[in-house]
Amino acid sequence: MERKTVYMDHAATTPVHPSVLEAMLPYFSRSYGNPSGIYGIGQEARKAADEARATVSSILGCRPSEVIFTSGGTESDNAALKGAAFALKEEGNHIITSTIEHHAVLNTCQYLEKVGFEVTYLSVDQFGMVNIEDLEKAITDKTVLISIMLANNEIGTIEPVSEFAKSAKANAEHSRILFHTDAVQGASVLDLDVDKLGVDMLSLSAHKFHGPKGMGVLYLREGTRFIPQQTGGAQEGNRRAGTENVAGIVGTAAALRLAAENREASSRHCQRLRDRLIEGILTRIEDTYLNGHPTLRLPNNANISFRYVEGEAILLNLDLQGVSASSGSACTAGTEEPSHVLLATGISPEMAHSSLRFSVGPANTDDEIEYVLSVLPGIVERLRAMSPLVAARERNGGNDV
Amino acid sequence: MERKTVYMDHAATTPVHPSVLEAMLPYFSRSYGNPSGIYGIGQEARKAADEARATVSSILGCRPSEVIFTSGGTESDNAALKGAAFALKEEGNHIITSTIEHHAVLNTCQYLEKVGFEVTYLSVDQFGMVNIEDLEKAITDKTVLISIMLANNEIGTIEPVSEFAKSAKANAEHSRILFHTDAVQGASVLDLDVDKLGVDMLSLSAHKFHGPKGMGVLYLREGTRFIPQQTGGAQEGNRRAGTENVAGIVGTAAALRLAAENREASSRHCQRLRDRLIEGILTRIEDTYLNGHPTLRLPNNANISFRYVEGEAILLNLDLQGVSASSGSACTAGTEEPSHVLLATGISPEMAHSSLRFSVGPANTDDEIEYVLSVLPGIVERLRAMSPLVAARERNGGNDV
Amino acid sequence: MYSDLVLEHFSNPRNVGSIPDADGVGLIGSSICGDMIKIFIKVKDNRIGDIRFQTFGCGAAIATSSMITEMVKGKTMEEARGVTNEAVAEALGGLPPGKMHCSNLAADAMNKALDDYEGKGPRKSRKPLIDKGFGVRGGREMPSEEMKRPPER
Amino acid sequence: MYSDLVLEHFSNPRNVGSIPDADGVGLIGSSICGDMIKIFIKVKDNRIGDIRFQTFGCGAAIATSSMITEMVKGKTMEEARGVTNEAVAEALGGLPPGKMHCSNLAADAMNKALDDYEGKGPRKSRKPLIDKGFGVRGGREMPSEEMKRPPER
Ligand SMILES: Cc1ncc(COP(=O)(O)O)c(C=O)c1O
Ligand SMILES: Cc1ncc(COP(=O)(O)O)c(C=O)c1O
Repeated sequence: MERKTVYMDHAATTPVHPSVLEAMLPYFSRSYGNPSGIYGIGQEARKAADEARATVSSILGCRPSEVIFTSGGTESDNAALKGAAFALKEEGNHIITSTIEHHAVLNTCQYLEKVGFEVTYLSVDQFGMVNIEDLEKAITDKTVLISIMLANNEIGTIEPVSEFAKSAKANAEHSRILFHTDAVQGASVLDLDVDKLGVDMLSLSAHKFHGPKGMGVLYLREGTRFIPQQTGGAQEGNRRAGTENVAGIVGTAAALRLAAENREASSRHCQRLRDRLIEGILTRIEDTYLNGHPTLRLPNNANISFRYVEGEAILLNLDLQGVSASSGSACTAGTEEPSHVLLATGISPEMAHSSLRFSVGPANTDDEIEYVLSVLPGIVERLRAMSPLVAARERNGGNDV
Repeated sequence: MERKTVYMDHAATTPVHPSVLEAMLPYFSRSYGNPSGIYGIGQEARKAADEARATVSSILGCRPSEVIFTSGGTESDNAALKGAAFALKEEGNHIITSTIEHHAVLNTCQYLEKVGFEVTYLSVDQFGMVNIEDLEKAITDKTVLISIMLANNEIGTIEPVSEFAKSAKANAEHSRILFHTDAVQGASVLDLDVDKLGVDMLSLSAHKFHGPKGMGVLYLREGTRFIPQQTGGAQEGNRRAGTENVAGIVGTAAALRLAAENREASSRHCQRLRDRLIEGILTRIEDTYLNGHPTLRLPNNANISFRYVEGEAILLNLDLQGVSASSGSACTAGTEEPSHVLLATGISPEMAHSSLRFSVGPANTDDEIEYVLSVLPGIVERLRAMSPLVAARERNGGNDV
Repeated sequence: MYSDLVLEHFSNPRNVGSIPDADGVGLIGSSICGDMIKIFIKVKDNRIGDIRFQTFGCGAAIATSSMITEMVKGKTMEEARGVTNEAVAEALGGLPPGKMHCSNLAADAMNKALDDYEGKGPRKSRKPLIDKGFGVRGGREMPSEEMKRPPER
Repeated sequence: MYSDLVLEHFSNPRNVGSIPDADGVGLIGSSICGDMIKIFIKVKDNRIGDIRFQTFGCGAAIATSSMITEMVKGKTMEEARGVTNEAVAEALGGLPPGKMHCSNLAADAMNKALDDYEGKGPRKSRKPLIDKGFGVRGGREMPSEEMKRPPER
């Protein structure tokens, strides 16, 4: 008997779409040339990479030369922050970001703090929203760079990045503050037009939108001062050295085009399933709470705290029943700290530890939602039966274990 | 009629071996999980990545935890140099390298010079060899890092890295100098045992040994001080953040195993063909000269200067006849400067511009060598017929155009 | 990630529950790891008679809790003290590296129960016994009303 | 990389060769780019009668040399001077960006030939006419003996 599997961790990664893989295949063993080669298969590779760049640029609403292919969202975030900060350090050493950014941004900001930059980490409200007035107040005449994510990977909250960017540029005492957004989680559901967003830099990660792992995009607005962080050959317009991953570049473009074409239909589908899931959990299992914003959230994200039980224990049970989800962010699964994002929304460590993230995708079905809703209550019940916290609550309202 | 194609640019890149691609395929759309996920397909990915790491470590003769997967040779070189230099900058700010390194090393050294390091670039002899006495003399009590490549990508010269490493450590005034080697060109033909080499860090690039583009390896000896250059999640033992490119990692390991298994046979095969090619050219075409070392060279590398004609013009003609080779290094094909490596061996810019690199691979045949030798003389003759340099030589020995 | 034995103990934990008239109760917890283990013992003839646990925690926390109850049942006090966190992990066929420090605390909880029985700890105290207190990091303890509302359609 | 027209001129260059009794000779070269273009003209009735070139250089250098000889043949001196490097590149359907500066010097060589004819340049000089001299960077001009030896078996 085949084990039933229901994949609901699309925020962690997605399968490469078969048509994307098909687009990539010729560039492994057939048109395998180095794009720097002047001969046939080199030029085939060059042409494929150029076309991919044009595709990506048309979806971002920018020029092909403003698209840099990287090895992932993490590299894009690192390159954007360090590349801009080091380029502008004579102008000022102040950076603004938020407390709910991905570690690729947060840890890079911490690195920059060690080498002489000052970073303001804006706090968020209970829904994970950055406050525009906080942002405006944080700007000083030393501010050179702001990085606020387009949508959060854990709780799904969508930040009004275009408003932030507009306001930041209007409020800048001096000429120009660069605005970067980590759009990694937004690619398959949000508009990525860089002019509408008003950003100077934007990061994407291909494996989050059915492209290959190990591929990312950094949009870098023309004229943006930038010091390349990976030096060597002249690839990517001298902004990112290294032999081009042609198959990966082709796959990234194919996946992004697919994402753009299916954006509305896929968002609608995901949101319908997601809402069924949330409503089902909140009504069928007591003491469950939705994390993040009730409406301004990624259509595919459901992050829920199951009071009195630890997230991983639920996850393991779900996996035994064939359901894949995550607790906190996959990236921090190596550590055991409660999610910094959930803590930033003000919930207790206990509630943060009790959280689960379901992120649905285009291939999920109503039946799968029903299946999850059918197994989840039993799991939670069984775990609560062994929780010292439930016993304590029964004794005296939960304040004394 | 199908066009004949003879690929002789294996130093630029190689086709992914069919068995390598096959090993990779499951990790795109089937076992596509994020290795951080605790559920089935996440753990499948984790297992595959762990096994790949074990494979690579067994070939390098090191521990799995000393293997870091990167996005390519360029990233490995960048990470090694910056990661070590920044970690050791309190101890000393002096770095030693050679003038014939790949740009991934040279440009990174130049970057480090801008941020306060001092770099000694050791010159080479006419064969491209670094002199061990020069190296010993260059060491000061501020020296913290030495980077000398295992084999040169343009002229194929093999450097006695293990001797350099041993001598450098013996000559170090203070406790310890880190030794890095860019082994990108050596993977399919040289022994990569890190203890025999005596190195602390070693860079590989998968697409140079029939693995995928966009994948590299950085060996980092346990205990080596290192500041991660890509920050974010806890992947790669906290030394290289970013969701793992599982398919790429699996492909890298499969390709490296294949390379190790076939190393001797492949080297013998390549050397035989390569020697036929060199001998054929030097005897059949007058005024041709072999660049690099006559014997201490990569078995697959033939770098030859064709006096009076420019390399690219020959290449283009070769391509029209279906032969793929390169002039200078593919990475610098974007620029028009004569190869820094050839100039470093002391030849004139004219002779550097007249050079061609043929790098053969396991799939090349005797017939292909014969084919190249059959078309090359005509091409060179035709181009020489239109060269102002030949006309000048005929008039007065070449000293006056 | 987890060995089969860990998963087996996780799926079918032994000796879950509490002992209302326990002779010793040990509680250990850490807000960093998000694990909390409470162990109840009944002592008879200087040996551990009955033993039960309650655990809020990840797979490793539950499995180690279950495992230690099996390991010490019927043992003398001294023998029980000899069972370390490492021994528990070993008996389970190992734990993932990330789980060795944080979620491998069952033996500590067990020792606290023994302390409690022997009168070394804050015995029968009605104060919470948590080491590195839960909820010490700021934050509202009770979820807000919005969190209970399903999304608007 | 190169347009079909560039490749066509490269493969079948027009007007290759020299004119022993040329009325004007122009030479331009750059050791950075590794290109050297020499243009010979015969003038008749203030028009370019015969024209030939010799080029050491890449595909773009050869194609632009060939193209300019076609473009200026039969033109007056003034008309010939009006043909710029950009016009040559355009007539070839464009050149790759990296080739626009370095290897697109045929019009300059042409202008030097006109200068030479009009007595502006170092006419009939026996000194090399190269702008940015070849071989100025240090280095042995003649290859060493080892370079001529096939590898040992
Ligand atoms: C918001 C966000 N930024 C950055 C990243 C990093 O992307 P990658 O792991 O592909 O490098 C991720 C995912 O891990 C993410 O969700
Ligand atoms: C010696 C050497 N080092 C480093 C590199 C860089 O590798 P990659 O382009 O795969 O990043 C190359 C090849 O380009 C090389 O030949």
